[in-house]
Amino acid sequence: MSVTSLLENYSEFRHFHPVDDVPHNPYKWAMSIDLDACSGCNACSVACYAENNLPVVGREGFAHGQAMHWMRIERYWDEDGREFPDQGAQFLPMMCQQCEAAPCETVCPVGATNHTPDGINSQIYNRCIGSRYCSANCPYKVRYFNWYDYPTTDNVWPAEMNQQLNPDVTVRGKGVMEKCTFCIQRVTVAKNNAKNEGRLIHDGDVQTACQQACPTSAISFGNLVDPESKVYKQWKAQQVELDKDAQIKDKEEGGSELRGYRIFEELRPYPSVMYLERVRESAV
Amino acid sequence: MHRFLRLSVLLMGLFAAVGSYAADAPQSEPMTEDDLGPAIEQPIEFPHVRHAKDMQINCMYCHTYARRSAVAGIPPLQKCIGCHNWIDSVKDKPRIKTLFEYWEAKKAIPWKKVHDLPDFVRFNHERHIKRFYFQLNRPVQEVCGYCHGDVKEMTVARRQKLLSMGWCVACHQKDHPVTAEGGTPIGNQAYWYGMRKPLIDVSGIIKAKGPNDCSVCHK
Amino acid sequence: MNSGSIKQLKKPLAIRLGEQTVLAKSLVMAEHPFDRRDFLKVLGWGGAAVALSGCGNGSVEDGKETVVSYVETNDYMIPSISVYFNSTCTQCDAGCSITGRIREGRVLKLEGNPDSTINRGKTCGLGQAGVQHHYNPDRVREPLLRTGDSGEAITWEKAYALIAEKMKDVSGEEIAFLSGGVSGHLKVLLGNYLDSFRSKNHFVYEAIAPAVMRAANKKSYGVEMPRFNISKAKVVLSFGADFLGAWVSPVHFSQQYAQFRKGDEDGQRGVLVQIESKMTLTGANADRWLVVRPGTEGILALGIINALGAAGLRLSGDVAGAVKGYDKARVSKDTGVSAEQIDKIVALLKARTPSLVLAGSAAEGYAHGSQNAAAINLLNQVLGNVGKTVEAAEVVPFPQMAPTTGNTAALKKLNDGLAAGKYKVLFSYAANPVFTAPGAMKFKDNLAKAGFKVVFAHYLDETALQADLVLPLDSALEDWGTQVPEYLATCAQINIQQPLMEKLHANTDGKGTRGMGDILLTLLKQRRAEEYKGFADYYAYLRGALLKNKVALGGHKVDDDTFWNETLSKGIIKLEGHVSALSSRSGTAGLSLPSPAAIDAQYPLQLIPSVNASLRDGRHTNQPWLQESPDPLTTIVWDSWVEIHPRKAAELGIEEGDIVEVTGKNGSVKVQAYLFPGIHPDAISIPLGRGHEALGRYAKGYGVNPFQILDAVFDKETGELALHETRVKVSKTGSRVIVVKDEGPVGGRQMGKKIAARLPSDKVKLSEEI
Amino acid sequence: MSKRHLLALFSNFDEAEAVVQELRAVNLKGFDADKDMIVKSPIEHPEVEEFVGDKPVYVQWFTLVGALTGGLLAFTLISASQGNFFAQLKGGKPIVPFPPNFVLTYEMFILGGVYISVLGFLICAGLPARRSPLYSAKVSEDQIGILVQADESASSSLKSIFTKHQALEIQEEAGK
Amino acid sequence: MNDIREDIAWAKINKDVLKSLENPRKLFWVILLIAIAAVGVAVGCEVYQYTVGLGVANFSNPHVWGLYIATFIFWIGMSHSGTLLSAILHLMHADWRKPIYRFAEAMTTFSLMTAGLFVAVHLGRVWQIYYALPYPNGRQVWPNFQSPLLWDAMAIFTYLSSSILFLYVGMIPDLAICRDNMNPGWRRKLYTVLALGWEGTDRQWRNFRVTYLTIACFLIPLAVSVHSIVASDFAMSQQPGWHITSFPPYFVAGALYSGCAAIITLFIILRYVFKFEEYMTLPILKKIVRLTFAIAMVWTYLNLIEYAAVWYGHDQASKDVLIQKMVGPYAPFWWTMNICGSVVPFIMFFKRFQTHIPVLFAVSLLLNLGMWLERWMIVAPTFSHGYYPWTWDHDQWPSLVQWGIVFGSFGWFTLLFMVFCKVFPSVSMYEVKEMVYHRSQATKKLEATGKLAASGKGAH
Repeated sequence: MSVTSLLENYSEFRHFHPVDDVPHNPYKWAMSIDLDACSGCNACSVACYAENNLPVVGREGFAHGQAMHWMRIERYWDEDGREFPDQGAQFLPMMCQQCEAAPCETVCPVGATNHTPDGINSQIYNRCIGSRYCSANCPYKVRYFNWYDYPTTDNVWPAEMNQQLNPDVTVRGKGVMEKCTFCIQRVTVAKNNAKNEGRLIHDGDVQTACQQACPTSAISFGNLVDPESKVYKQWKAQQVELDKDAQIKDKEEGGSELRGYRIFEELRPYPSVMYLERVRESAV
Repeated sequence: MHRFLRLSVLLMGLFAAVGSYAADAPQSEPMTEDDLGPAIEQPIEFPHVRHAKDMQINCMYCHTYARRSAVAGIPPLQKCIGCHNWIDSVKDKPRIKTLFEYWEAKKAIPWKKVHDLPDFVRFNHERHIKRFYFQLNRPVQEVCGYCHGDVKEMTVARRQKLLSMGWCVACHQKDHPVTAEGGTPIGNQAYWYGMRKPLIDVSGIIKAKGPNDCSVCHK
Repeated sequence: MNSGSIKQLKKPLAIRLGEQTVLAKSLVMAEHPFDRRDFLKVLGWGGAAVALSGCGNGSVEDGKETVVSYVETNDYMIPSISVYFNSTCTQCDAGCSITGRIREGRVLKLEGNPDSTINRGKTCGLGQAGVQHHYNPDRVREPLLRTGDSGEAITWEKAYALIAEKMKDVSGEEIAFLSGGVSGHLKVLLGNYLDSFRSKNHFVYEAIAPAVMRAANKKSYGVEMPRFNISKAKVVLSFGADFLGAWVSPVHFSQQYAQFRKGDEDGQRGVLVQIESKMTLTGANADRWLVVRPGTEGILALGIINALGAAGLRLSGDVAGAVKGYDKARVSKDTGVSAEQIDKIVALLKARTPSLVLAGSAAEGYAHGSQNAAAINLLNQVLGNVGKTVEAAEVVPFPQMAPTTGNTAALKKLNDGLAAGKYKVLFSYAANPVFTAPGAMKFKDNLAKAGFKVVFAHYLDETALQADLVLPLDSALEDWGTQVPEYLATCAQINIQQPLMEKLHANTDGKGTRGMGDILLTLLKQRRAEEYKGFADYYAYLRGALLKNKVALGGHKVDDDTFWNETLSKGIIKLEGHVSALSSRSGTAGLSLPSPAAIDAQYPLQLIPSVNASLRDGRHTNQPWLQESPDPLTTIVWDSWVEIHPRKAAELGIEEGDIVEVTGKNGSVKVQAYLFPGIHPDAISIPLGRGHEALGRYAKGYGVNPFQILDAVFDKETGELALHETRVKVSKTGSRVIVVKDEGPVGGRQMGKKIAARLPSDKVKLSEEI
Repeated sequence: MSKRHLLALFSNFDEAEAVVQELRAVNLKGFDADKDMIVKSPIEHPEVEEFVGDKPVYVQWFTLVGALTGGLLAFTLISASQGNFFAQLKGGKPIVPFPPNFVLTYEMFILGGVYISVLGFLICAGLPARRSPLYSAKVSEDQIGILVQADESASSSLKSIFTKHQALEIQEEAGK
Repeated sequence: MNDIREDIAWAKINKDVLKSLENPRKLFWVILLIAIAAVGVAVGCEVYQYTVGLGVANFSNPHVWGLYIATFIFWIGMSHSGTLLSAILHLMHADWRKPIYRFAEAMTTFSLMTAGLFVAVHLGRVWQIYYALPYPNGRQVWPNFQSPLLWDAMAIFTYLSSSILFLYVGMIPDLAICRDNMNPGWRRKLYTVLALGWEGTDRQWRNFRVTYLTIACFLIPLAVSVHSIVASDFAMSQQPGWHITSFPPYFVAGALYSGCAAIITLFIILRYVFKFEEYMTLPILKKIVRLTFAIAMVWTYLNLIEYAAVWYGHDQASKDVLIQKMVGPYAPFWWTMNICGSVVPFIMFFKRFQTHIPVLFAVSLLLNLGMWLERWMIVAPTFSHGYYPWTWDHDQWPSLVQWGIVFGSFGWFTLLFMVFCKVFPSVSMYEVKEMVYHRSQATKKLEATGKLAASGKGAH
């Protein structure tokens, strides 16, 4: 009885997270990306295409802004008006930030996107009716909509290429929103194995496709509530916390020695991806 | 005046009834528990009744992948032959003859899927077998029967359960014991799914619901 | 459910596969050598793809799909659980070891093999796209014979017979075998085949190989390919070496780069200074990117040496002599790099040791490329880096398997031979010269003069279209092989290439694809039947050959099967290689750098054909992931572009998206303009790899091919094609397009938002980070 | 004792009012002005209610009940469904968040109010109704009709009242 | 400039209005055919879009909404006029509403029906639209009640059904008139059924009055809530240019504004087509025009205050969006919108034009254009200039498919409205009777007290 259930669990249902003591137990998946290591080589992006059955939209589709790259590498130039970019460019891998207070989740009329108990912003493709409200409300614009029926569109997956598709990931038809899932299929498998062995997932048991490919190991992925995990340590060392909306170092005079920040923290979506600022040599 | 008041009370009652029905409907059992799927023609009319009932062969003897993989699997032809090579008494039966024809041609048998969930559903046999067979020590035919019905009474298997989402969910929201006497706890049950407290009943048995998070079953 | 996907990729993989997988099979293998491929059979477990049903609710549909189970199987082949096999990536020559994820007999994804010293579990985008090479719908599936203008599918038997017939009375002089870089047993077989005709005409051609550098290194250090320890260096001064993008072994260097940045040992972050005329991916990651007038890299190197001397570094007499006259004023004038900047670099090089100076293809693509490389290497020597950050690499102790590295000088030789009509039979493997040869060489016309042209091809590329006989090859994921990478990271190794799945285009009715090794073996049997009759196929040959050297390969304690299966499961044979010492003499001999040429009034701009990390020389352009993977610097996809510096563009009145005509002495191309700040204003750049007229549906008709308009200028010393030596002019055609790219109209500016943030290095303490 | 219907038509409200006043005052057997008299008019004329006599309207009770149940239903339904098995975390908000539920409660409050009001209107106004035995299309045009039912015996007195006030037309139900 | 004659015969009212239900003129068929053709275009576009995918509408990934949502809001806004005229003015006893409220209510209903279609047109998987409905189902899942879209759906459903009920209840006496005057045939049967046996008895009128008043009372907060909920689709989001506190009142004002403008348009058309000059008189038009002008000023104020608040506030992202609206690719539309919405209404300021039909017709169309652009300018610029600069796109010019469906929606509305006008009386007969009756009563009273000369004519 749902009314009974409501009454029984009322206090739980009125709980807020992530302000709660332990936001997710025992898992909260998070990332940290070292922009100083990222070389912008695009390997992560291609790996994501391979892992997650992303369609190739072709020249026309790309021209219309309909590309489906869950992971996109952005390249920024300095804006100080130099004639040559003699400090190089800055690369930023951008994918779904798996916000704790995700603006996309509340607005979906059918609840196709929810927060899982382990802190991933899940996208249930079959539930999606394509209102695209989530994308409209995403500050990072990392949600991608299937404008066409790519699986049946010519040359996206001709018969042979069909065989490459990952059976653990649904092939999305037209009219469905999709986005980076932190390779939830890999997490699920790792969880299954861990359960079989009567333990929790250890750090390193699960790697996302982008992390696995990244030649400079700029991407770390792991469990934020596991004190043994690299991600936990990195977040802690950088004093980045899930429910903060600014970095202490930004408030200090002259900056500090910390590099961690999250994009658009001030909007308070509490993203789960921490970026480490790129470093520029001051001697040259 | 009283007439209208009576009418109002009646209306309110009606609304309350409709409301609580609607609110509770998702928690109730689906309407048809037994939904017999279509009869399916298989290349060989496999007699489950002979194997599972008469011979008392464990389901997982043939469907051996069930306890370690997401799919239960059809046994390789090799396995059928492995036994039937030694059972001379039935060798001239037409079904067995067909079986050997496939074997000799080294051709796989094109079985038809009987319990065919949509592609976007992730159902893991292993987890369910682990939970109910190994952990709770339920009999194997009962455990498989939760979803597959009473296969041991069938010749060609036929879908007996609804296998709709609501049907799955109805079971996931039941409180199942976490351990049974003699059963071994699987994993570190340090956490509970879906914002629900574990339930400890009078006899001290801890009970928990199935996971309720969409991405557990939807890929 | 790919149970254990990640767990198995870690350490237990080899053990698991070694003990259970392959060992279990080995019992049968002796009798049925083909069984190895049997269990890679595609299992029809439902549909190949999982689909979100287009309409409806996706209800339970019984009896529609078929489940095909194995006839026979091994215990470890469990439906819905992935198995992993190691093999070698052949997308480029770096020789990364890969682990293929296989489910129900289909290879789904390639990951890096963590045991490989080269890539240590990592891959690049190009490597990831390897599956698209395998599953490519445009692969050739049957031998094709030209009859007049059209082709006809024939059987392999017929094809072999035809070759035998054509080869019957040709002399070794009349045979030419063109190939890309080859190594391992394939090289051995190929050599033996040519040997059977006493032919020496093996032309090893790679369009964008670092051949000038090899020659320069040989001169400076005594070895062609030393090991560059980027991670140990505190300063890397790179003259156009795109080691993060497309240079030599990018995945390996990327890892080194990450360590170099973190300062793994002392927490001191390495500084990267990149000197080039057109920004490469590496340049974009540099702390200081210095734009230099095209071709003056050598002058700058000598100028730095001079300045180092002036700053107190002791220079030997000949070095001091060589750099005399390269004072800052002159160097600054010649190269466009300010004196102040040179001082900064000198100070940096002096303050932080060891450093590493790299000479890349951008510095070498000139008629004086060898000189430039020598000057840059000299800087390394002067700084005392040789032996520290430039080390001798280990060499695989099997010289017959050592890589035959490709170059462009070979193409010139072949082209000259073809022009002279010397060759009656031409074989071409892993090369596409019709596409990659400079237009000025007229290769296509010369090719027609060859009597009989056999092309071993995956796709009908431009060269295959000119062939008389096209023999379809297995993809790298279906074929057997061994490879020895040219650049060896920490130890000598032989890479094993093994099938990750059953052949996609099966050998039925004499059609289908075959492995290059198998083909060569068959051809060899036509010549030396006796010698090779013991080998049923290339697999047997390979197994035999490796087992013969079991002891040398480190398998002295185990029996043959165990050794073989372990080798397969590891995918790599690590060896004790021998190391030859680097020579320490400074290579000042013959060092003479020309002054920068005056600007040609007719063709004022230098054309830099840039090498894109994912498309390289264009052989992989038909892999749609690569086409759709944006160029890191411009974010352009599916098309070519010409990079022009905004200042130059303003002079010429060009805006982004203008279609401009780039005209050189040898033709012109029409291509969209992209204003790019990271290029010398006197240079323009067009990426290589696009502009195919054939190859397949994803490649044909996208972009332009700058190879077409290259002048046939060669390096004076090595005879290598000077890729950067073409001068062009640019004119507007009047038409415009919207450039198809990922970046928005604000062109990669952050608009005051904190998106990609950065800090100066004195504000961070990397040593305290995790 | 059979009752008979009479319908008289008048051209204006003043005369109709006079008739009604008279009918309420008259004491006829088998005729109760409160029950047996119906005034039909082409327009809504609040004065009619006054002179016809105190007849309360109950529609507003329906409205109240409808609106309250609507709101209540919405809130329970929504909260219960949010707290049912599919309790899913969304956007860092509680599973049963109040503001959105209040919005929907408000809408359902109105929906219930409007629906039940209309239902109440139909019930209270006796609609849909069968046509009364005597009806003239003139009533929907411009005349005021007064329909009475009374014992046969009273019909002549009624008629006389009507004629006295210049009834334009008097219709009489045919006797049985 | 004559107002309705107080001594007009009630029978004539019936006759005149019922005449509008007679067989239509040729012009009617011509317009109807054009409307059907427009609907045909939209259906064609929709079928194409349904089969191929939403890509044919030329959306891009950050720019996921376009004309569909803009036009959706436009039609929702349009619907507010009916409520304004019927409910608000009813409560205020403004009797001049009586000849015109019927078609205004019909407009409400039909524009809501049109708006509802856009929800479906806009969806990526419209065949799964039932996922968004709250009903107990076999999947045992409920929609997400936290989504403003669901509030929208709920509000629109409530509004639509309440409006239909309001329209219908208010029409029952007229349906009885139709029933009484129709020759036997399908129409008579229809009216007989719909009139529910209405006879105008005192009991019926008594309950009718209360019910009508009650629904009117409910409709006013409902109408306000509907458009503020539509506003909260935007205001509840986090996007720059949308996350603005003044959006709900701004939307409501905009809604009333566009509704009034549409009423002027339809007033003029109906007056001309059905020769309703005697009922839809110029003084009434003048009142609507003055009301429209007042609302235009309210809207202008809220519009300016929105800009001012954004400008004055510290949110750079919102400011950027505003600047981009002024000077970016959408600038022509944005400026047109502001001119149409805030400058053009000043024409109505001049007394001379307040009853000048051709001018007013043009003005009302311009106002509607302005209001339609307003919605587009709310939706589109935020997408092309959101928080994340990397995804700022070039203006996503809607494809012909989008234009076709938007165009067709006007045809659909016209079609519904024209059919309505031919089937149901578009002027409320009984209320006009009431109006002239009460006016004449008042005049009589004034005459009796001798105050007529002092107060001028008219008792309203």
